[in-house]
Order: sequence, then C-alpha cells, then structure tokens
Amino acid sequence: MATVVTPMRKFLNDPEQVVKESLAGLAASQPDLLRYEAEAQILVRRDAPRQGKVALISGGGSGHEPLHGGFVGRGMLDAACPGEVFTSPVPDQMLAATRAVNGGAGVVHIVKNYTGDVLNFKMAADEAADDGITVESVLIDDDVAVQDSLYTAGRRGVGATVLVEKIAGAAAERGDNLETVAAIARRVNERARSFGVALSSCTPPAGGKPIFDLPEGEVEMGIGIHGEPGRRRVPLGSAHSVAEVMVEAVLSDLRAKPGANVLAFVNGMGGTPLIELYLLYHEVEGLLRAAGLTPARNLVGSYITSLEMAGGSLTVLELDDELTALWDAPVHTAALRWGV
Amino acid sequence: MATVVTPMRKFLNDPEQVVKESLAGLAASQPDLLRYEAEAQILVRRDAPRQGKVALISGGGSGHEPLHGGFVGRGMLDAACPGEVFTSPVPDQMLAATRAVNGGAGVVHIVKNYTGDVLNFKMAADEAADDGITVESVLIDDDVAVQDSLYTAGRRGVGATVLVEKIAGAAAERGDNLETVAAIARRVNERARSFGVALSSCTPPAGGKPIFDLPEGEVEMGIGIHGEPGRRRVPLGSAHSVAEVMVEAVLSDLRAKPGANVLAFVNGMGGTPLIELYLLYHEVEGLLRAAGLTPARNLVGSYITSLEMAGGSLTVLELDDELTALWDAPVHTAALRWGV
Amino acid sequence: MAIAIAMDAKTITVWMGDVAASVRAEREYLVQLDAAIGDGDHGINLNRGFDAVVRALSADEDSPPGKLLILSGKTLVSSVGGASGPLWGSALRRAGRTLGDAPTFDIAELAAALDAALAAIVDLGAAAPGDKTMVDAFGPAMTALHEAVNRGAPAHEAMRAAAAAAEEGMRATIPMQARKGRASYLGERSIGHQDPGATSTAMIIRALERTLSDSS
Amino acid sequence: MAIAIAMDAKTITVWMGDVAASVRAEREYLVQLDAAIGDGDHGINLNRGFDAVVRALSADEDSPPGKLLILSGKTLVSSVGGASGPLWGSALRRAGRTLGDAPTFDIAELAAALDAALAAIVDLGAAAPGDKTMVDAFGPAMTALHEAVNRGAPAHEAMRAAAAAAEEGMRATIPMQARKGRASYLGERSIGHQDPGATSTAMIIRALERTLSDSS
Ligand SMILES: Nc1ncnc2c1ncn2[C@@H]1O[C@H](COP(=O)(O)OP(=O)(O)O)[C@@H](O)[C@H]1O
Ligand SMILES: Nc1ncnc2c1ncn2[C@@H]1O[C@H](COP(=O)(O)OP(=O)(O)O)[C@@H](O)[C@H]1O
Ligand SMILES: [Mg+2]
Ligand SMILES: [Mg+2]
Ligand SMILES: [Mg+2]
Ligand SMILES: [Mg+2]
Repeated sequence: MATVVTPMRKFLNDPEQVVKESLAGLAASQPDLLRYEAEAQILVRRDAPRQGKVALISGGGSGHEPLHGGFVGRGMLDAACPGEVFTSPVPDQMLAATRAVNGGAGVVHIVKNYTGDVLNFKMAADEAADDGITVESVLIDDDVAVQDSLYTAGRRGVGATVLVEKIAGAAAERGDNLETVAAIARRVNERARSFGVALSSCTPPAGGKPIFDLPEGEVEMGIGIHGEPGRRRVPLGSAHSVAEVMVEAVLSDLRAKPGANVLAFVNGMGGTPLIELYLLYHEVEGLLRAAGLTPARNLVGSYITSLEMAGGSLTVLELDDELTALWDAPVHTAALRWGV
Repeated sequence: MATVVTPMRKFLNDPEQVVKESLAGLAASQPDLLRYEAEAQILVRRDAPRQGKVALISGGGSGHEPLHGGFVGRGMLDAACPGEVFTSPVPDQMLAATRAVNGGAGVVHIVKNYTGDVLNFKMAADEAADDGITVESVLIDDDVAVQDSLYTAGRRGVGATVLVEKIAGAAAERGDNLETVAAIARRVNERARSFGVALSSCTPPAGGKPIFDLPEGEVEMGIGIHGEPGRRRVPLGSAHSVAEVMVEAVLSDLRAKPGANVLAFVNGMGGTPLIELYLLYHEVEGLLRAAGLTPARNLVGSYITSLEMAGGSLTVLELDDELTALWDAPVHTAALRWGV
Repeated sequence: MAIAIAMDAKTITVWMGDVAASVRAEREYLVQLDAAIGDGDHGINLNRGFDAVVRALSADEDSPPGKLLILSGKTLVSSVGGASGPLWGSALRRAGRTLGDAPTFDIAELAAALDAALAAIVDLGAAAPGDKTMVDAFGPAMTALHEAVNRGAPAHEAMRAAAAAAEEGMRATIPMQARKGRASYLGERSIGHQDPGATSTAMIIRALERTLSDSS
Repeated sequence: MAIAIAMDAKTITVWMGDVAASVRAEREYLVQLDAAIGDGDHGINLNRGFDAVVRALSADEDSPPGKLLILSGKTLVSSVGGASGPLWGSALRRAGRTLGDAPTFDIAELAAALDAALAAIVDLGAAAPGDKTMVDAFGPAMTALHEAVNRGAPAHEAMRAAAAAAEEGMRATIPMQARKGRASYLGERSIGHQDPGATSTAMIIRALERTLSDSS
C-alpha cells in the first residue's frame, strides 16, 4: 500500500492569520450569539458579563473546532480563548476573558490537561486573583490512552471537555454558585473516559507538513488532539474491531455501575464524514449494550477535532439524574443547540 | 467479525453494508426522532403519517450525509430514501416512503436533478398515483457550474436542496396545502444558486479507489456532489481568490435585487474542517457585502457532502419575508435544530 | 449450415446468467469508465442488478420467456438505481410484453422485442444518437440485426452482426461529447472517454449472441 | 588573553537579537524535532516569541539589563503560549529580578541570574534531570559555568564551557524516555528523539556565549 502524504488541501490565506480569520468568520456568522475581541483574541458571549451568574471560560490551541469558540453562548461557555494552531493561548487572553465575563459570582477556568495549557491558565488565574476575581480551575484529563503516572504529564483532556462545558454551563445557567459549578464540572470529568484513533495525519498550516506519516491501512491508536503520535500503530481492522478496542479501553478504566445509564459521544477528528461516524456509533451502541450499559444519551459528530485528521474518538460518561437533566437543559451555541 | 485490512482511511466493515449500517447508527442515535425501516431501506419520521399534513420526502445516493436522513424530523422531511453510495435509490424505496408518510394531504417529492434520481422518482410517482396518492415532484437544479442547455442533463441539484427541505418543511408544518408547499419549494430553488470546489478526491467504499486524481496544489472547480470531475482544474489559490470565484459564479447567475437580503450557505464537502469553513465564510461574507447584498441569514457547516472529500460549496438564496420566516421556524432533525 | 432452433424460456435464463457473469467479470472496468466521466458506480450497479435477476429467475421455473423478461426488468428497476436501472429495467419489461405469453419465439419476434426495448430507453431517457449513451451501442445493433434478419441470416449469425455493431457503436462513443447523463456535466472533458453504459450494453448484446450460438 | 569587559544592557539586547536570529534560522529543525515527539510547533512558538522580544527591546532605550530581561520574559509569556512560553518567560523574568537595577553585571552575577532562571523553570514545570526536557540542557550548562567561574575563567571562556555542556546535555536527551510535557504521552516511543526544548535551550545559551565572545 503506497504511503499517501497529506498535502495542504486547505482553504487558506496567510498561514499566520488562519486563527484570526477563522474567528472573525465564526463571529460574523453568529452576531447575536457572540462577539470577537480581536485585540485580545477572545470570543465573548454577546450578553457578557451577566451579573450574578458564575461564568465559564475555556481555551486551548486552535485546530479543534468547534471547540471552544463554537460552544460560547447560552447554557455553555461565556468566553473562549483560542491560541495559535495546537498551541495553548497566552495568559493575557485568559485574563482578558476572565475580566470580560466576570459577573461577580466567580469564574470557572476549564483547562485541558496539557503542560502548556496548565501553565498559561495558572499564570492568568494568579493575575485574576490580583484583580480580586475568584477563579476555580477545573482540570480535564479523560484520555485513557495515557497512563496517569509519575512518568507522564498525566492524562490528556479530550472529549470530556465538550461534556463538561455543556453540563457545567447548564449548572451556571440555572444559578448554581461557583463551588457547585466547579464540583459538577469535576464530577463530569471524573465519570468520563475517552480513547481516540487516527486514520490519517493532519497538517498544521504554519508547518505545512503532515505532523506524522501514517501509511494507508494502518491506524494510530490512542492519539490526542494535537496530532501527537499515539501509543501504538496497528493494521486498520474493521470498524467493529476498532470499536471493540475503543469500548474496551474506555469501559475497563471507567468501571461504570452495571446497568448504568451512559452518554456515548462518538466524535470525528475533522476529516471523517458523518456516514462513518454513524456506522461507528452503530458498533459502539451495540457493544455498550452488550456490556450491560444503557446509552441513554448520545452525541455523534465532529466536536473536538485535529484539523482535517481522519479518525475518531469515543467518550463515555456515566450519567446520574442531575447530569442527565443538565445535559438536556437548553443550550444555544454555534455548534450545540437544543431546547431554544 | 474478521479483522480485514482496508486500504481506505475509513471506519468500515463490509463495503456492501456501509449504507445499511450507517442508517442503523443514525436511527439508534435518534430514537425519538425517526425510525429505520430496514426492509424498505428508508428513514421515516417517528410520528408519521401525520393526518392532514402535507408530507415531504427526498432521497438520493448515499455519501452526502447528513443529507437526507439527517434532515428527517419536525419542520423538515417526513422520510428519506438513501440509495447506495452515489447511486440514486430505487423506486420501491420512494414508493414505500410515500405510502408511509402520506397523511391524506399529498406528498412532495424533492428530487435533485440527476438522470438517475429523476427516472427512479418518476417511476415511484407513477406507482403512487395508482394508489391514489397525490404526488408533487419538485426538481432541484441550483448548480451554476453546469450550463442548463440542450447539451447537458441540466443543472445538478446541490446545496439548495438543504434550504428547500428546511423551508418547504416549515411551510408543511404550518399547514400549507400541497400546491403551496410545492410552490414555496420551487421558489427557493428558483432563487438559489450554488458553486462547489474540490481540494481532494473521495473514495467510494465499494470501489476502493479515489474517483479522480487531484494533484496537491490543484483545485477542481465546479464539482457536483458525486465526485464527478468539475468543469476545469486550476492551481489552488488563496481562500480569498477561491471565494471570489464562487461568489462571482453564483451572483452573476442569481442576479439578486440590489441590497437584497440573502442566506449565505458555506458548505463543507466532508473532509474540510470547521476552522477552514469559518475562514471561507469570512471571505464570502465580505464579498457579498461588497456586492451590495446583506447576508441576513447564514449556514456554515458540512450538510451536503461527498464522502470524505476536501472542499466546499457556496449557496446563496435571495430571501423575502416569507422565506426568512420559514427559515427561522422551529426545526428538529439530527443535523439542523433550533427553536425547539 | 447450422439449424436455427426455436428460442424459449431457457434462452432468457441462459442469456441473463451470461450477462450477470460478464458484468461481474468486467465490474472494475465499468467502474473505471464511469469514474472517468461519471461517478464510478456503473459496474457495481449492474453487478448488483443482474445478480438479483439471476436469483429471481432461478425462483421461476415455468413462466414463458416474455414473463421472464418482465420479471428481469422489474428486478433491475428494484435493485439497480442510478440511471441504468430504470433504463434497462424498462427496456426488458417492454421487450417481455412484446413477446407476450408465447412459449417460444423466433429471431423476427426477438428483433421486435429488442426494438421495443430500445424504444423504452429512448422514451424514458430521451437520448438521441450521438449523445454518448447506451443508445449509441443499442441503435447500431438493431440496424445490423434487422439487416441480417431481412437477408434471412440464421438467428445466431444475425445476432453476431448485432453484437459486432454494438461494439463498434460502443467504441464510437469515445470521441463524442456527452449530452445526457452525468457525463454531460463535464462538457468537452467528456470527449476521449468510452461511455460506460454503451459498454455494458454491448456486453449485454454480446451475451445474447453467445446464448444463441451455443443453442444452435 | 582577552580582557573581560563588564556586561550591560547592550549585552541583553545583542543576546536576544542573536537568539531571535538563530531560532528563526533553525525554526524548521525545531518544528521537525517537536513533530516527532510533540505537536510540531516549538520552532514556530519561539520564533514568534523572540521576534516579539526584539521588537519590545527596540522600544526600550535606557533601562538597565535586569529590567530588559524582565521585559523579555514578560514578552515571551505574552506571545509564545505552549509550555515553552511560561517556562522561558518566567526564567528570564526571574533572572532579571536577580540582576536588579544595576547598569552592569559581571560573570558571577550573570551566573547567579541564570541559576535563578533555571530555578524558575523547575519551580513551574517540576521537571527533574533525565525527564527529557530543557532542564537537561540548562542544568549541565550551569554546572559547567560555575566550575569555570570558580577557576577564574574569563566570562566568554566560562560561557563557552556552559554552551558546550548544554549541547552535550541536549544530545543526551536522545536516549531518554520523556516524563514531562507532550512527549511523555508517547511512553517508550519518545526514546531515540532529541528533545526540542533542550535543543532550543542549547541554542539560547550558545547565543549568549557568542554575545560575550564578540564583546570581549
Ligand atoms: N438519458 C439517458 N438516456 C440513455 N442512457 C443514459 C441516459 N443517461 C445516462 N445514460 C446511461 O447511463 C450510464 C450511467 O449509468 P450508471 O452509472 O449506472 O448511473 P448513474 O449515472 O446514475 O451513476 C451512462 O454511461 C449512459 O450510457
Ligand atoms: N514540565 C516541563 N518542564 C520543563 N520543560 C518542559 C516541561 N514540559 C515541556 N517542556 C519543554 O517544552 C518543550 C515543548 O515546548 P513547545 O513545543 O513550545 O510547547 P508545547 O509542548 O505546549 O507545544 C519540550 O521539548 C520540553 O523541553
Ligand atoms: Mg503546542
Ligand atoms: Mg450513480
Ligand atoms: Mg454512475
Ligand atoms: Mg510543541
């Protein structure tokens, strides 16, 4: 099988401007929902700050769209801080966002567990404290492909981030206080596990070259969302066999109660179309039921991506009544919308 | 299931089963919205038939997801008939769907203008007439890349299909009669134009090979949605220059009233991520305003695709107050949802 | 000289079996032809369709040839999709109706049935000669068939002339610019490629020629 | 033997200018190293950051060297992002605070400032020697620097020893398995690749050595 090197098949102007131009486009398409503060490079909910409401912000490298900007709006994030492609944002962005959304009830920082994100958010939180703004940082680390040990930077934050932003956002919207919103966010992270696979590499615009070479017919198992190579490379099997690996990896680590209701999130990495994601969901749903779990809720689509990478990830969240109600609560963002 | 090594970068089991398995997955993920009638291979709105409501069905080859199955639900389609990948469905499917959704007020067939779709829908409509079901067929042909002349099969139906299904679906939902719903559908098609470009080819699962070869750095201008080669191939320029070609092609043919409100639909072909689609929308929005039009509504995302093809299309619909109100009306489907 | 024997239901089942086999054998080739100027599914479509026809016929022992052709046509319509399904499906149905309930048919009746098949394709698809479609293989085949029948050639000889003409017509589609079907979207870029539908049509007629030759 | 002259604000601006130039020159190389075990942005991050530092310094004529280092560090924090931004940003800030407001500094004071820089990186990133990070280049450099200073070597000679040790430490990261940062996700697959951060760190120290040599 010939190795196909992914070329730059992109809608692109100046690679240095891709993030700014894309943010401007998102803002232009959602004028009622959010505003783009170009100077600070942040997306802010149109009606922020909302007095008395706990505010949620998140951020990270770009290239994962719709994460995070597509989740700014009612019932989810109050602001998003997009860094350069695959590079965490700088503290100035998180600080500007924290100030822009603070309604006096405190601000939750949803931080995916990557060294860069953690360090930059930490610096911003320290400075926000100097302003007298109370910040609760919630670390997302749901990726079972990484061993959580002294020998790694800890688990990466991946698919659970979307679920945390939705569910904690609903808690803030209904008026929960800072501690409660943060606690719910941590509970979602606590009860969620993810595992991702790549069927192709991806090409950061500024670099112009695929971040790794993946021959056709091979699959990279246990990838993150930054084109980091995974933990091992194996021949690509059937969707059923890939789903078996994903479900096994996630469930063996999640250890959900027998018969528990779960939310099954089948996510595309950016270059994999819906026809395949639904096919994959068909396999996942069957395997979850076979494992004695009930997929009471699901999300199928490309919500946390790696540019145009072909591949997908599975996130399973063990639900309880409160998390289910908060998931069902109305949300109105560019990428997730229901009930309103 | 045996672990087969596939040369394709796809989540796939038996290539002959991809459509059925994907439909089963969509149905499993949306149990409240629709049911999958595997025997007839159709997706039917859960609460169909709705007595007294004009019903809408559409169909076509698969590989364009979320079209059409993702648009079955409240305020849009009553049923979808998915054929094999890139192959129009057979009359049996359209007939079964027509019977399943007929609520006594007649059925609208939304037919994209491809010889195969037209012939198969025509045979189904004839048979439905034998059953005494009144069918109005609406032909969608918005693709300006094809000259509408005696020397072609006529313009292809592309992006406008999504807008017709949403807007005519809203008309049916509010209780309009068969003639009115069909007339509104035709008005949308009449006032919409589209143009698409491919940055890569795509690989039908059963064929296993890319449908055409597109070297890096080249773009296929004026493609359809079946991986048909376009009308010409040129070096890939900036997103701005591609947007200029798309907007020029669409507007010169649409001839909208100066200052008119338009709906700008920037669509991804399946393998192009949102970061690029928003960047492209940024260009398109500026060019439309520069042309003296007002992008009063927009839709940005991958809604009518060609498997994993990288690329995009622009559809511009000239709005009037009624079409705008019908676009804004509540819709609840797997792929489009708002107001409910 | 060979003694032309009367044709019957067996002729239809053998013919359809031969078509299914040759379409399966040429599936990739037809896909490549369609990928060049269409959407790359023609070989897959017909393979699916004629396999279904063979299954349907094997379940029908004792119907007359006309009924078997109608069954074959309906099966194609219900299993192929695309442009070629309704076109060849209607063609075989129309041919079957022309043969009626007679247990056998001679070469003149076969020619009349094939005339009806071609007419069905033209009625439905409105293709004219030179539009780069299956009609450009089917049309010349019928002209040659009638010429041979009129000069009293035996069935298999007449059909051999028809098959040769179909293949000539098939090759003649290469320089044509498509005016019907998907290939027409390509405009001048459709020139230089052989039409997949004309190709499969020539295969279908060649299969009939083999059927008659073997039974004579 | 060369006469070691006192170092001042000029030393900082020249050093940062040299770092910006060498990072720009090695941008692709650093990207490749990071693509192998990280996410391929290290060269782009530092290029963006040190270009910003040069712009910031050019707007500041008359601050003492300590203030210029603080400005450089703040600029890195505000422009780089990723892991390396806060790490090198805090390092330069801490080094600047150590130099205070003095208009000049000697090699002993420079060594103390660099000690503070390394301490800032360790405080923030908690990396231990052998974790396959920038610390594995910075640590050995400081050991060598102190050894040379203690034996009374002139500034540029001492710094040459530090730069050589940094490059040795950089190469020594190749067989290491990463325990910090993105590369740690790869587990054993991180073995056999040179750490990008250790590589850029060796470049930063080599740039300082050039700065001192040219000014001596
Ligand atoms: N209007 C028409 N009349 C006659 N034959 C046609 C017409 N349109 C298409 N065809 C034939 O159908 C063939 C394509 O069939 P197929 O690929 O199975 O369907 P589709 O084009 O829908 O994918 C063409 O090669 C052509 O010969
Ligand atoms: N905890 C840490 N302590 C010290 N250095 C670190 C740490 N984590 C990462 N690094 C350094 O940062 C480098 C990567 O920097 P960079 O690529 O710019 O950031 P990112 O990893 O966020 O993309 C690594 O090569 C490593 O030397
Ligand atoms: Mg990075
Ligand atoms: Mg087709
Ligand atoms: Mg075809
Ligand atoms: Mg990096």
